[in-house]
Amino acid sequence: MKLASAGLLAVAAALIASCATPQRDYQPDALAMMKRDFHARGSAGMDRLNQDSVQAACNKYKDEPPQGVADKLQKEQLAAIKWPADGKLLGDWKAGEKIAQNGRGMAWNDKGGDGGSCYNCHQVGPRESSFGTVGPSLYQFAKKRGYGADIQRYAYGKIYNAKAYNLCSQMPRMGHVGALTEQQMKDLTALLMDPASPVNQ
Amino acid sequence: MKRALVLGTLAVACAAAAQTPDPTAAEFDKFREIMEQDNPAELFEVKGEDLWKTPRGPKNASLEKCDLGLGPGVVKGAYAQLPRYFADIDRVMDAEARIVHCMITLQGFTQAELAKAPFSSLVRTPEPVSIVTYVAAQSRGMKFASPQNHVKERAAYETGKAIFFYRAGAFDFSCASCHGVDDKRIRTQPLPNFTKPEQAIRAVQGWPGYRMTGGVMHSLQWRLNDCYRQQRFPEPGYASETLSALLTYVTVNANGHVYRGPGIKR
Amino acid sequence: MAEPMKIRATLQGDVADVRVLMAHPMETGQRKDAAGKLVPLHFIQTVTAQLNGKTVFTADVSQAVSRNPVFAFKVKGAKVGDKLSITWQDNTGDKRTDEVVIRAGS
Amino acid sequence: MHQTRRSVIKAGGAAALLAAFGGALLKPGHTLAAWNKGAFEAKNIADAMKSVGVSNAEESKAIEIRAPEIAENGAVVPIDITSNIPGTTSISVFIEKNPFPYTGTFDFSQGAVPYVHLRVKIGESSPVRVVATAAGKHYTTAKEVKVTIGGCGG
Repeated sequence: MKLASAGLLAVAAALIASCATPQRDYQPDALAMMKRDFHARGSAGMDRLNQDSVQAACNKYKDEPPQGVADKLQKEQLAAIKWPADGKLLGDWKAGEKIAQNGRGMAWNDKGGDGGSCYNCHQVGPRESSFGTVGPSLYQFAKKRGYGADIQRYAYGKIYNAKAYNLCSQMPRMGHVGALTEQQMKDLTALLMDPASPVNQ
Repeated sequence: MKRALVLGTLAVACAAAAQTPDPTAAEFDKFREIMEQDNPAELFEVKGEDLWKTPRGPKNASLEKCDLGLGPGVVKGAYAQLPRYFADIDRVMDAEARIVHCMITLQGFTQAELAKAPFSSLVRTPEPVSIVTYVAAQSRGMKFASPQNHVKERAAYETGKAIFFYRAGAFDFSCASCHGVDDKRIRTQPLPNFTKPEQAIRAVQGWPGYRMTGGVMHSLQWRLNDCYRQQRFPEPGYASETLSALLTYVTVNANGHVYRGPGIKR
Repeated sequence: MAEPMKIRATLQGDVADVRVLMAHPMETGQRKDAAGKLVPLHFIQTVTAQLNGKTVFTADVSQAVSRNPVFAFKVKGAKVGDKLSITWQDNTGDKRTDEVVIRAGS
Repeated sequence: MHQTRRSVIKAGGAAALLAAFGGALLKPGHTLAAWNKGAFEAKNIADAMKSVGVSNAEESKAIEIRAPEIAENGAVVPIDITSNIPGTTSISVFIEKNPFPYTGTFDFSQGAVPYVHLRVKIGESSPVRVVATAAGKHYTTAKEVKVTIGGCGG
């Protein structure tokens, strides 16, 4: 009797445990469904549904990867950044402002890279009031952080590949995926770093 | 250029507005309400009712035998209880997917022709868009109650959730990149957090919607399609199971909230 | 062909509250189509409202009126059951008339 | 709105009916010829007002304009206009910065109250000027509407 009830209890406990444990992972179902239902359009091929190593880690760990995983992948991303051969990181901030304003690029009807979409998510220059708040304000970026070479390098690198600094950042990897050219990234870096840029007034 | 000038003059006012409760948004809401009183969406509602009741297509049949989930021909309240599972096709369908299904099975249209140009333009409003506007209007004032009884309805919710959080594409975005956190905005557009019930209603409220930009009627199928364009993904199939799953996820999250009928959008 | 208007005419006290939705593209002549060609001017120019056959309200408007126009006006001294007809005519000569009966307001 | 559904659906019949004696019905009000082409094609507000026959309009607080301070979308800007000037027979609307400022004139007779609601396209931030006419005299006021998304791009 005792044994039987103990057995029942064990079964009950197992049942409760199975209810309490997280449900099965639906991500493979989701991906299979999307691969069946989506089609390539314009510049956006079906390969865009595939996860690269960074996306896979962020999906797997719900944007909170363990330190070891994050460190390893960030190092890889950082190593893949192509720094300008001429060593110069600052372009023309005026051109940078235009790129920051432009939200086009990499969508179906876009030929390729075009704009940086910066204002979609960030406050940048003081004159544009229509700015997003998904990312932090970049107003007075260098005024607050300093104009030194290390900050310049960080700004350029962050634009090139935000994931090299914060693995599951919501910011696109503009240089890594070819959404912006080297010159465009230099211009954006100037927008953030040039003492004459309105950003630093 | 003009825009830049205008924005320049607004900068001071809006910079202040960004910190405090947004008076611009309040002003938008006030006049949005006025515009909802006389919403051109109603023109499409009338058109949709006519399309529902008129025999059409190769089979010269009306849609009055279409089962939107509450029995053949029952339109009242059906929209608020979609997406749901349909045994006849063994899948969960959202309102427009179901209407398309009925147009195929009852009227003899083909999926290919309906999916060819499924979204409104300045010169053309596809028939399913008007029909879904009519159907949606018949749930005005009712609470969303997308069911989670059938095993496939629960699976659609979970799959939809996984789709919602799936990051990929050129910009590493998922739906959650924009709609997974509180109190953010893109440019000046507020971004509701669809993972929370009280905000998820904003994913479905006002749709189908008359869009002031262009003055065209759009449904949720269009809205989700445009999300994926901006997400830099490939294109989701029109009336596909993926979109039904996503709509299941957001609608179930919004269950219990009152649907106000076809709306007006920026 | 011109599509039906949607007219709501309800009595509040002795004032009829009339609200009209019209299906019309209201093309400004400045918009380009998908092929890059200018879409010609196409807009409602006049609106006439008659209560029991007598003109009560007219509008002469430009292409600056929004696509799918909305107009509202009020007529004092109207009664439930009065006939209200509204006619619009556009710059191409196309026109449309719809008629409703004034209803009691809620 | 719902109670009028039936009438709308039946409107096909009504249209046919009107085709028979539509000309007669149109006559008491406006005809196409009455549409003031000169005024509508004027490119600035001064010329437009002159063409409409408005001069020496007196500033008046008895005209109320209800419109958004900032329009969400310049393609559809709702405007409510009420004239509290006794004997007002018409209201004209001018959007100063639009390519063609003269937007329309609304005439009231046989009990119609000098009130109108309309929705307009505004290309860039602009004063919306309203002129009310009562006993042959003109009264005016204006309200600034700011636009961040212009309404003329299509």
